[in-house]
Amino acid sequence: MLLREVEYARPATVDEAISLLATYDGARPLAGGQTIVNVMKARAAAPDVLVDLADLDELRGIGFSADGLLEIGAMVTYAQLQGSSEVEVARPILAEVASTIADVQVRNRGTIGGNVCVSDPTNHLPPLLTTLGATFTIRGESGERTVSADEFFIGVYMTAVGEGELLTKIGVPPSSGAGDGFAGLTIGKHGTYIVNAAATISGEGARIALGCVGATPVRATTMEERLAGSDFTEESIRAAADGLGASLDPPSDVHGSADFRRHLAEVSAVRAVSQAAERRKGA
Amino acid sequence: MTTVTEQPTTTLKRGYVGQSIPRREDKRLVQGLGTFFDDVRRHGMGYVHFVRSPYAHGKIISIDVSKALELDGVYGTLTGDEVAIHTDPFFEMSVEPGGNIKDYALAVGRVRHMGEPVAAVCAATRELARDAADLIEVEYDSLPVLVDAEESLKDEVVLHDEAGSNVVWSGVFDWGDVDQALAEADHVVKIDRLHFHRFSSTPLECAGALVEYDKGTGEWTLTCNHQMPGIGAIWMAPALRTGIDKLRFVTHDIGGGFGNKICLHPQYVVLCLMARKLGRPVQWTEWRTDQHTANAHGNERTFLDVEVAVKADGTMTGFKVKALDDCGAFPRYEPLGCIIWAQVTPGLYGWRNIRVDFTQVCTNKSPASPNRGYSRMQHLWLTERIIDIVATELGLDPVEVRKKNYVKAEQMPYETPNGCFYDSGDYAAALDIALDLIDYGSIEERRKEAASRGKLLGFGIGSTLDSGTNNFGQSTLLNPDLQFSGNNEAASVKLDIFGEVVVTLGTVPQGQGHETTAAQVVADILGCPPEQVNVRRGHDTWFNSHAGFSGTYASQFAFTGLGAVKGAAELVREDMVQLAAAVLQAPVEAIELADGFARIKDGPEEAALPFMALGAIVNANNAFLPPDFNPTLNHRYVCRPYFGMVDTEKKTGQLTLTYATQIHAAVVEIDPETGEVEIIDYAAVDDCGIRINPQIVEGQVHGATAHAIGAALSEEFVYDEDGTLLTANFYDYHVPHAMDMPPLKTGAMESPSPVAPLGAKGMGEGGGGGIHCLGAAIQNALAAAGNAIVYDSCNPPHRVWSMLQDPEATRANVEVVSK
Amino acid sequence: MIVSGTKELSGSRETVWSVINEPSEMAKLMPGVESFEIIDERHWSAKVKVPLGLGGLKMKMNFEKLEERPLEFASMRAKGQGVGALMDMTTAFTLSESGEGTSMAWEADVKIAGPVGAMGQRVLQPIVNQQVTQVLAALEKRVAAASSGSAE
Amino acid sequence: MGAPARSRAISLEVNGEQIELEVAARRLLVHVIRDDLGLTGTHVGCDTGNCGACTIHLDGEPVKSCMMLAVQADGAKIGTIEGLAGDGELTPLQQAFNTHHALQCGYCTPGMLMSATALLERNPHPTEDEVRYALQGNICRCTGYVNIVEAVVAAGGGSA
Repeated sequence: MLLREVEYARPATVDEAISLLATYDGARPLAGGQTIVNVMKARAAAPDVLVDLADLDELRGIGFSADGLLEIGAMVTYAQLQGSSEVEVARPILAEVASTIADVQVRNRGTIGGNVCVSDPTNHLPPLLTTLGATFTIRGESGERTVSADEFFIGVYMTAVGEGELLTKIGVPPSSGAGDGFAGLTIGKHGTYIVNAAATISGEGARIALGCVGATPVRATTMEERLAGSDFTEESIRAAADGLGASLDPPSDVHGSADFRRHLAEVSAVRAVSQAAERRKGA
Repeated sequence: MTTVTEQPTTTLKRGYVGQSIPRREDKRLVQGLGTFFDDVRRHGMGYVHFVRSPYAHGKIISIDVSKALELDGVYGTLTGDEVAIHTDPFFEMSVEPGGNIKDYALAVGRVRHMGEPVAAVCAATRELARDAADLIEVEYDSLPVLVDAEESLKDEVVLHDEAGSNVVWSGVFDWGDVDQALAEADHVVKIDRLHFHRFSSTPLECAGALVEYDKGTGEWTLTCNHQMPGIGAIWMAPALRTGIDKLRFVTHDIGGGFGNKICLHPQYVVLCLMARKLGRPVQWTEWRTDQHTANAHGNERTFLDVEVAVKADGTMTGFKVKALDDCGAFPRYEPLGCIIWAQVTPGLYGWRNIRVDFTQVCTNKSPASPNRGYSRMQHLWLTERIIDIVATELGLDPVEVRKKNYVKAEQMPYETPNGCFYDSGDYAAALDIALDLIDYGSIEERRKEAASRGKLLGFGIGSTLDSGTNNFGQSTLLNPDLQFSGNNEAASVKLDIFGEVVVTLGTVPQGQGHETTAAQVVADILGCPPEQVNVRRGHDTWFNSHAGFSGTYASQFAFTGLGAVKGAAELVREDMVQLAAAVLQAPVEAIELADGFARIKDGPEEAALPFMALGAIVNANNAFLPPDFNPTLNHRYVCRPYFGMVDTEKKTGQLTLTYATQIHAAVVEIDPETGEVEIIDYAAVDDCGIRINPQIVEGQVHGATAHAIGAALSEEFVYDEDGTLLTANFYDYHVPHAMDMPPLKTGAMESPSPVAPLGAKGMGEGGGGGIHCLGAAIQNALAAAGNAIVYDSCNPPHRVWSMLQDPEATRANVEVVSK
Repeated sequence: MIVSGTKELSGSRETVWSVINEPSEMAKLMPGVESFEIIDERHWSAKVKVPLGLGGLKMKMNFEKLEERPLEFASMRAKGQGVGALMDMTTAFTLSESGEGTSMAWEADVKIAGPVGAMGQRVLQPIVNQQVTQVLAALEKRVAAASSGSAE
Repeated sequence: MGAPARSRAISLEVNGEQIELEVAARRLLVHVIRDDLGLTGTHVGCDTGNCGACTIHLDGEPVKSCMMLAVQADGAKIGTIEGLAGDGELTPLQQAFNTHHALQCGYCTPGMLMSATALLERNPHPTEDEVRYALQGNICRCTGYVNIVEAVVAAGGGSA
């Protein structure tokens, strides 16, 4: 509950923030703080300098790029995602999933950027953004680069955002007739996930990613291949998921053994794909 | 031949009693104006932080506090070595071997559970205290860890060398003739193993205290949240080598207790030593992770080799069982849990032949402590599991088998095989109310409909008793040398100079609404509106009326707490009547107290004295009263319920006084793919005799039900093999929130207690109804998918899923031998 | 928790042995080592900050060499203590010739205790795997460099 | 550009009153509210941000004050439980908590009221499901939520 000493800075611009992150050893960005403050309370991991992004309005916008990509600033909160008309039009699954993250208070502070940068294997957004084909724009002193989800998520609490860099925005392709689904098992309603799965079905086929079964979202590529040209009946989806669990090496913990997680991965994938297929039909 | 003890009772005129008067505590609490211990500040006070063991079991090689002391703003430290010099080990209640255990306020030489306090440091701010704690270097040598009670029993590793064994207490309770019952049974149902898991009520406010030491008088004042200061002082004073009145416990508002705030004496002793050593007030606030890892877990209990005697018609005549209780690293309040369950030996059932071979052991886990439904809940879970397993195995209807075996209304008062008296109740009628509430008639139809959606629907009943008011004499069934028997509680009532009625309680409420219900009782007795009665908040052992075991625990406020209030109010009433008679020059019989006046019944309007006049006469204007007439309007009353002595040979006696009934019924749906259990219908029926304030009673029912639902579906303290608690916070130890809790339907009956002063029975603890009925409902749902037997009291998705995967593994636990 | 694996290294057994058996060399391979001190032949200690995205996890580590059979087998025990966490790890390496290079079989038994251990249990295994991957990648580089260095 | 520092002068508007103070960067907002400002109605019930006893309004929205550093609140408007009832006149919601017996020990109550007040501002007539959704971040260990939900629905004019 009581934090170690830490230094705090509150830059007014993104460039200042990057400069601070690059200058000070052990500096970390502070977004909504709904994970990092908790971790600091336990004195588990401890940044030496916090660079608060609160004043960077540039990171708080939701809009569209010239080519129609939904662009979400890293400091956009879950509550903003829930209430955004742009998200509603372009990719409603984002609002739907955001509305189940933790609780009202956390959704008022927690940000999309924080969620992905923490890269906790139980977080909601990493697998979802993986299936949505999201892109991540990272800015550093030497410029800006944009990476895919596969490149972005490196490990537990590790992402492509290096020292002295900042995630500035996330790009999400609009639905364009695709159907999206999300399913899994949580500890209590809207609690931490034990296993989750995200699925997107479009003209290009199915994209499926699993959460909580590895350090980073795991793509169910075999299942995706089997679903190519599928009619997405329940039987065909179940058949495609067969063996998915066995291909995984999930962790065991107090909420479920590795075996239970393997099983849940199949169940969640089937449910997410079914939901996505249903929605695509309805779209 | 024992007879039911008749308590002296007078008929209470029911006016305010029986009404759902909104609580008077609320006005301050809804404005954030309550005073909890952490809200209190003192000039110059220091904050205490504990250094805690990361090991579950280890030798302490060295403790180096020097770096902590060098830090600016650090006032001082305390280690186990100093504690061992300045205090004596806490009093142990057990006979040997458990009685030989040496339990100090800080670990001395050895740590026995993760999170055990090893040293304490005091500093100018909370943050600094933790910084300093991080600088204290402790070197440990790890020792083999015991996290399994059955392993503990082998004594290959012994936690307490001075005891020489991990067994705290063991003994056999044998009532009736279970061997004969089994021999004469048509079916014997055998169950190898059932496990009642570890959890606790986790009150939202953690423990803590502000402790001040008066060097001149040697007195300590503890502004704290201890819920049973009586017992706290009994533990602490001898350990601190001081008199019991040198410890003044003060509580204001307490953020929930549920029994979990009874065993705070080790931490409080550290604070007392620290305050004395540093000569300044010291304050400690426990954090949630600390509460989970090192404060108060409910008793974990494994039931082995159960055998149940069943007649061809479904009548059960007895059972035997080996109970193995795991109390964690230190006994503290134990081994009382080895006997408290016996208050409800037969559960609600009429079986007369019961043998329980009870053993309690230590393990490298957090110490146990009383927890809502203390020790009875575990045993009631066993009886309910027996009923449902027998029903499943013999194809009996769970409703019919209960009605057949329940103690009948016409048998009340009913003497149990171990000499307790069930005072009143109609279990079958209460069950019918519960069944109505969940529309029992439609279960099969709903089951089909759920199946069409791929869900398994199940229905279950939990029938329990909440036994109210402890007879501490039952401790002598564990240790005949203990000088404990009976119980008592105190209260005082006075009429002040301006006509206000002032009440102080010996009890220590933590949300039970004592200020409100006590005012209702007093208002009825004195004939005034409850608003005229000021029940003082909180407790102060110096100024409140106080008795030996004062506190709020054991569902006893309705009996002893309100009994004391009633007694004191009646004494004041007598004074008032006599005074009014003298002043109004009327016979005593002609005086009535009503609407805040003492007046002559049917007399002229002016023949009335407002309470203010009575108060003023006695307190300020009494010279005219004759010398031999001295009404004080100021009385203390100690309510001592009569129990009689227990029989330590036969292990029988009246262990408690009132028995409130709870019948819970639930309908659940299981998602067979994930093991998730969803409660779709839930009813709780409570019969606690006269309800002083029905709304408060209903609130207690809701709360006890929520605790049981949490325990049944998610709350579990799980340790790994190294003794690390894996559910040390509210992420992994999931308590139900508003979306998890189903809407609850409640029903009530009133079977007045013939023994209690107000006909009201203690009822706050409930009996863990949700744990029993949800386990039964899960088993009922699983019947269609392999017929698994529910063997654990906690069934989160992973456990339900494994029962679905391998029902045979659970069925191998059960065997029926039919003749 | 036991993690194990086999790593093929493109260097001779002598080269690999010299790297893994030299504390100061090993220290360079471990992520987040802030300072390093050799106490005696069998004991050394290090201050590390396990780098995680949220900030470093600081630990003081004490190492003890348990057993060694040159060019073939080495085992050691590492005990680390940080705030609220305690790590106890026993590792063993077995080297064998594998064509031109060396095959290294390794096994580590890692125990993490304390409140942080409790909090982090679900991410512990992946984090340990991440650390191991980093150490092995660094080892591979180091052995390659040492081999090319010796060839010059 | 301000260099990183271990403490910072911040200004807050707390229950309508402007306050300036210097706080260490590491201090949690809840501790500053309780210990420095003496507003002890905001409680601490856990150390992991789960229980919601520390819920306050930050610029009108409910947030958990134990999941924020005080320095992060610089320039913000803060509302605490003490600010709900002006002059001791209970709000209809506070009154409903009393009428419906929505509290027992009262420890979670301030946080619960702050969450529910924010809900009623957004949605004056919530349904039972909406109330449960809005209160999911507030743990109560006494009431089973039954009467809390009932009280909030009733304060919105409905019946649960």
